[in-house]
Amino acid sequence: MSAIDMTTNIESTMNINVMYFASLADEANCQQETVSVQQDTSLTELYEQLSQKHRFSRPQSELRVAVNDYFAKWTDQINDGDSVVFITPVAGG
Amino acid sequence: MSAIDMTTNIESTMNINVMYFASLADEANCQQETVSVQQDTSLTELYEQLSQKHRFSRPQSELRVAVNDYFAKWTDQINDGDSVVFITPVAGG
Amino acid sequence: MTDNVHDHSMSIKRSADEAYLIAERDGFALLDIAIDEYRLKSTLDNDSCGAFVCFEGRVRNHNNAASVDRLTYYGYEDLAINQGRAIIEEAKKRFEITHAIAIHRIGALEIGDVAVWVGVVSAHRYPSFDACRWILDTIKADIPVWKQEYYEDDSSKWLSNNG
Amino acid sequence: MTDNVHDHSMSIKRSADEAYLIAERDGFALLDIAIDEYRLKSTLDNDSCGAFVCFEGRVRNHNNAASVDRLTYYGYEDLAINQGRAIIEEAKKRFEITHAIAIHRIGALEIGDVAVWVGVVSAHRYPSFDACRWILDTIKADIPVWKQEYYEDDSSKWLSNNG
Repeated sequence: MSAIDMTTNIESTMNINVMYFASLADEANCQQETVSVQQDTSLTELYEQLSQKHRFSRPQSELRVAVNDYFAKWTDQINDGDSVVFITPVAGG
Repeated sequence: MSAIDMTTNIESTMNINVMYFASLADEANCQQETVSVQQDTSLTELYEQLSQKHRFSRPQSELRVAVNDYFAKWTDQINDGDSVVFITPVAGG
Repeated sequence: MTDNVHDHSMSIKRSADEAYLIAERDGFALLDIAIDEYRLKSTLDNDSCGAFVCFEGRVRNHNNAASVDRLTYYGYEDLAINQGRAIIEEAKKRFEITHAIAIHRIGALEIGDVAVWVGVVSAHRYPSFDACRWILDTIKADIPVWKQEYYEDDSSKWLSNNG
Repeated sequence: MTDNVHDHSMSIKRSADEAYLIAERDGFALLDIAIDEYRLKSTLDNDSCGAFVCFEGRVRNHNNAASVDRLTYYGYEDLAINQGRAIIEEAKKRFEITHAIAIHRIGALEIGDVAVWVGVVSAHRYPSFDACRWILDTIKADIPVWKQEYYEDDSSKWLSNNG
């Protein structure tokens, strides 16, 4: 069972708001979505699941991740209600 | 006889226009003067003579020299009608 | 690919005045209209500062061999502001500077438009040069802004600062 | 010491318009009124340039421990223009830049006034930073401009950039 699917046990899941930018927004074909994942899902697992769903072309190794509008480590825990953004290589300046 | 004095033999002298800036203008108490010196007077000799006349406090070693509005070497020759400026340490910027 | 998946990153949520206030207070903001350098510069006036250095990054008419028509910058505003604040704080620790401000523009830009502006003031000159360069490099490395170039044949591509 | 021994070095022989034209053509001039940065900057606009770096040297309210009231810059205009032209030419050889312009102001300046302005444009960012700094350092080392600081007690002294 994919962790993205809604489960019947509400206690064991958390809702994560995922925003997409740049090529990930193109590939996901949306700006944001709220996904329900199992408690203790890691950021790495979250990206893997969403990558399968949207067929993202970039491996996680090329990305950074932000949680609640701050850069985070891939090993940081996420919690119900958190906002997560996967950051493709930036191109400012 | 000082080379700055007018000599009777007009063939053997040259007129040099000397402009003064910054502390040298204070010490010379003028902006410029035309001095008549012997042919083949070097820039070093010219500064030495003017330094005696005006009691300049800076030794030649602290100065640069410009001839006809370009920096010159102390060993460069000067000619009748040349304009010479002794350049104290600059302080722009 | 539809345009609207990028709408949220082509404009800022705040007003331009709010963005300038944030830039003045925290040192960094995104803006979605032309950058007013004189407004930014005036916030850096300081009688104790003998040096002001600024950098403007402008849209070039070429990139590598290709002829660029226009480009669009996209930004993740809230992360950009948080990360920008951290960059300016770090710059003030690393360099003997009095103040620094930077703004990055997002949205559709034309050739010659200023995409990023960085200004630094300090008592002496070298810290302003060093800090301005470091802030710019760090913005390019860390601020979540993306860029798509459009070429004469109407093709476009996503660019990246690190290869 | 009378003021008039410095009259010839407190103002330029040319008009301000001529000075700007010389700066635009040769890259350097002296000016005896407030520097119009926007005028200088506009002469550097170039669609092939992604980078613009500028430096402004402003009169500080202090130097070392002393409180500075105002200062006066004196210049040897014709040598300054010739030497400035050589500096800008050399900068264009040393760095991958498209153009550079610098102006040094002379005469009586107040705290906060811009004494020197250097602007550089290039395709990429580092050459503009490097060239701007090098031009400024070389102006400070080689351009015949002198400066007298006036302190609160009305005393003054001649300053030097190298000790």
